[in-house]
Amino acid sequence: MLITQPIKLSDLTTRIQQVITDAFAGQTYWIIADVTNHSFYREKGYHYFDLVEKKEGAGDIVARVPAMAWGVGTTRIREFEFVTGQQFRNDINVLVKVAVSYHQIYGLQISVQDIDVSFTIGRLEQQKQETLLKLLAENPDTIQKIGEQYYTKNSRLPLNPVIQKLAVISSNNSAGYQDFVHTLDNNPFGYQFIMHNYFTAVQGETNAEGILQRLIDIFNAGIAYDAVIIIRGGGAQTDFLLFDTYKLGRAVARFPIPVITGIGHQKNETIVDLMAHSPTKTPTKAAEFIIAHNRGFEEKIINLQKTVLIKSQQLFSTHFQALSALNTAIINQARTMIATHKDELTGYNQLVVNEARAILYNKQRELLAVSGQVLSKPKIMVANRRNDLQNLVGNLQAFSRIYFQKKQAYIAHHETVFRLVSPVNILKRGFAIVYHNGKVTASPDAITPGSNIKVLLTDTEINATVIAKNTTDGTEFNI
Amino acid sequence: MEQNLTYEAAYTELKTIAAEIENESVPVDILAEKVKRASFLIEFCQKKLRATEAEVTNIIKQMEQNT
Amino acid sequence: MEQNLTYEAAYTELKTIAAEIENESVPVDILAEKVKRASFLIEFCQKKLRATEAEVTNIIKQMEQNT
Amino acid sequence: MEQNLTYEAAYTELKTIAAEIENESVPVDILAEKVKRASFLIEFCQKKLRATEAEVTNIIKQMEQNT
Amino acid sequence: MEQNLTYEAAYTELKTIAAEIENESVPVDILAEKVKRASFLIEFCQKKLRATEAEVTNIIKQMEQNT
Amino acid sequence: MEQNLTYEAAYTELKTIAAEIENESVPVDILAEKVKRASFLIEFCQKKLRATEAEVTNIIKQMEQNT
Amino acid sequence: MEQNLTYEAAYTELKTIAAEIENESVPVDILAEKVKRASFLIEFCQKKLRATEAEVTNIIKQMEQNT
Repeated sequence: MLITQPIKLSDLTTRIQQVITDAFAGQTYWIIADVTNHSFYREKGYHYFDLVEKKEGAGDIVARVPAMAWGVGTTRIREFEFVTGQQFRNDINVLVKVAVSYHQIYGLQISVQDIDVSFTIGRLEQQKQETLLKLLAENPDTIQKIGEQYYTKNSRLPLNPVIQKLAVISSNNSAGYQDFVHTLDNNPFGYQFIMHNYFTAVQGETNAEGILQRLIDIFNAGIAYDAVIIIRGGGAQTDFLLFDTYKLGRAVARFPIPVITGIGHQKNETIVDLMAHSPTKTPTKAAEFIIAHNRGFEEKIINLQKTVLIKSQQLFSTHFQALSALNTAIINQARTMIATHKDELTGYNQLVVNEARAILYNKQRELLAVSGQVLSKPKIMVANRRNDLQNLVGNLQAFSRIYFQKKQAYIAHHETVFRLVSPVNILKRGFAIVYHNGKVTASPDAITPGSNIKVLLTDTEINATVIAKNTTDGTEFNI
Repeated sequence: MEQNLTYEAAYTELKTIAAEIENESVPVDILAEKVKRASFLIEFCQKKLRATEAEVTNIIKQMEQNT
Repeated sequence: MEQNLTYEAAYTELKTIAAEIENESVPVDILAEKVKRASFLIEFCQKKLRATEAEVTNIIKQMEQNT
Repeated sequence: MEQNLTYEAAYTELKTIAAEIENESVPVDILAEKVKRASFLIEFCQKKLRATEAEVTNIIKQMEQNT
Repeated sequence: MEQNLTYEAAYTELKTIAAEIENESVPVDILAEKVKRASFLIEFCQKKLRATEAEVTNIIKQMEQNT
Repeated sequence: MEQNLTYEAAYTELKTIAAEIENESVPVDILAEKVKRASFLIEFCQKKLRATEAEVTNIIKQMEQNT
Repeated sequence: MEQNLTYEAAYTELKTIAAEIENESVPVDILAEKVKRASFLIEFCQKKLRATEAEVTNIIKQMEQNT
């Protein structure tokens, strides 16, 4: 048995301390680890916890180191909680800056110098986005995203004109609740509200179930609330994570009464805010929103009142004007009508006067024309007749002259003929007339030789006796 | 002279004698007689004509004076 | 003078006489008589015309005085 | 003067006479008579016209006083 | 004056008379009568108009006092 | 005053009368009567309007006191 | 009167009245009545905004008695 000279424990711890100090003094390390066994002593400002590394996929612990935070570390943690809204507690994954030291009593110690806010924010944000994606994927009927905006069944509910009957989910007597109630009660317009309180814890991720239950209670109450108000009562600006849970988000999205939130989150909106009907920043803001909404309604009503007033006054004015216009029109038209008729009468008067005179004048002219005709023509007629008579006398004279000339001519013609055939003329031409027994004869038969005949030649009478008688052929004078 | 002989009767008889002489062979023994008659008739007509003409001329002269 | 003789009738008779003389349908024996008749008719017509003229002139004078 | 003679009737008769005289269809025998009738009608019409004129003028005077 | 004569009736009659006189279809015989009638109608209408005018003016005065 | 006359009825009648007078379809004989009626209707309408206005003003006053 | 009048119903009625008055489809005869109704609705809403339900019912009863 090899027994070396025993040394005092303190010697050993001093040596351990010496080695560790030599190795780690003045050095810090950024490490990623999970927090377990956390406890916080508010009075001292000490955080005690273990940093563990778990095997990926499984839950097996690969490494574990006890850690603590105080002084600067505690300050940084407080800042972390404020900024991220994430409480420093078990089961959170953090990026911390640590220093390694050894204490002779408490042993190996890792003290937190700083904590990386953005690492955790990133992680939380990642979780939140995953939850939102899941909500969208699994509830396509009730939740949609258009652009950057989420639309849910709840957000699509119409708000009643007046929000007066309220179901309030909050933690009992929290500062936020007080603020909310105070703001409502002291509204400057004197609006009255009916508030039913549905108290529950609104911090700590596990209390999501509580809020869910209160929503169910509200639904089951069967009261026609105008809105459900979810407000978070003041205190530490930490632990909003329950409002980012899938369950609560889905419940709010599907709730049949408009949900108004006032969770008090200063930075990003929680999933509940995104799913709710009307998210506001704080309980006071939620109350102000409700008052403004009601005021909006009252203003609309007052506007309608004004419209009614102004319009009815305008109506009166219009009607008065119309009446006045009609009055004027009737007066003017009646006067115009009378004036027109007067003019027309005057016109007719003039017409009758002028035309009657014109008629008389025309008749006079006509009469003169006709009488002129009657008077001038007879003289011409008499003169014509006289001419006719004169012509006739002339004719008579001429005709008688011609008449006598013709008659003379006829007689002269006969005279000529008789002169030609007169025996005197025949004898003159050498012919002789033979008388036998005292008678003129043309026949030689009765005359025989020895007969006594008398021959007349021109103006001489010859008495003779016939000696001989011979016949001639008588062709001597044939022509 | 015949008492009631008119111009018209005389002139007709004259025209008949003229026609007879013109168309027929009047025996010489009555030719002279006929010619004698014709001569008488011609003279009668001429006298009547002249008398009438004188009368008519006279009347017409008066008419012209009146017109 | 004939009682009921009108100007128109007289004038017509005159024209007939003239025509008769013109176409020698008046025997010489009554020619003078016809011409005498014509003379009478002419005188009648002229008198009638003169009378009418005088009357018309008179009426017109009176009218002109009235006008 | 005829009792019931109107201006229109008188004027119509006058125009008929005037037309007859114009186309010389009035026998000379009644020409004077026609002219006499025309003279009467003209006088009648003128009297009537003058009377009407006087009456109208009178009425018009009254009308003008009323206007 | 006719008992039941209205302005409209009087005015219509007046227009008819005026038209008749205008196109000279009124015989001279009744011209004076027509002018007389027209004169009466014009006077009637004028009286009626004046009365109406007075009445209307009166009503209007009252209206203006009320307005 | 007519018992059941409404403003609307009165106003409609008034407009009808105005239109009638405007296009001169009102006989002169009843013009005065029509103007009288119009006068009555205008007065009626104005009274009614004033009454309504007073009533409305009263309501408004009450409302303003309540607000 | 209306026990169960809601804001919604009151607002809708009020809008209808305002629109009617705005486009002048309200006869003057019932304008006052309409304005009165509007006044009632506004008062109702305002009272209801400021009082609890029990109180409101009571107020409405009083309003109805006043009407």
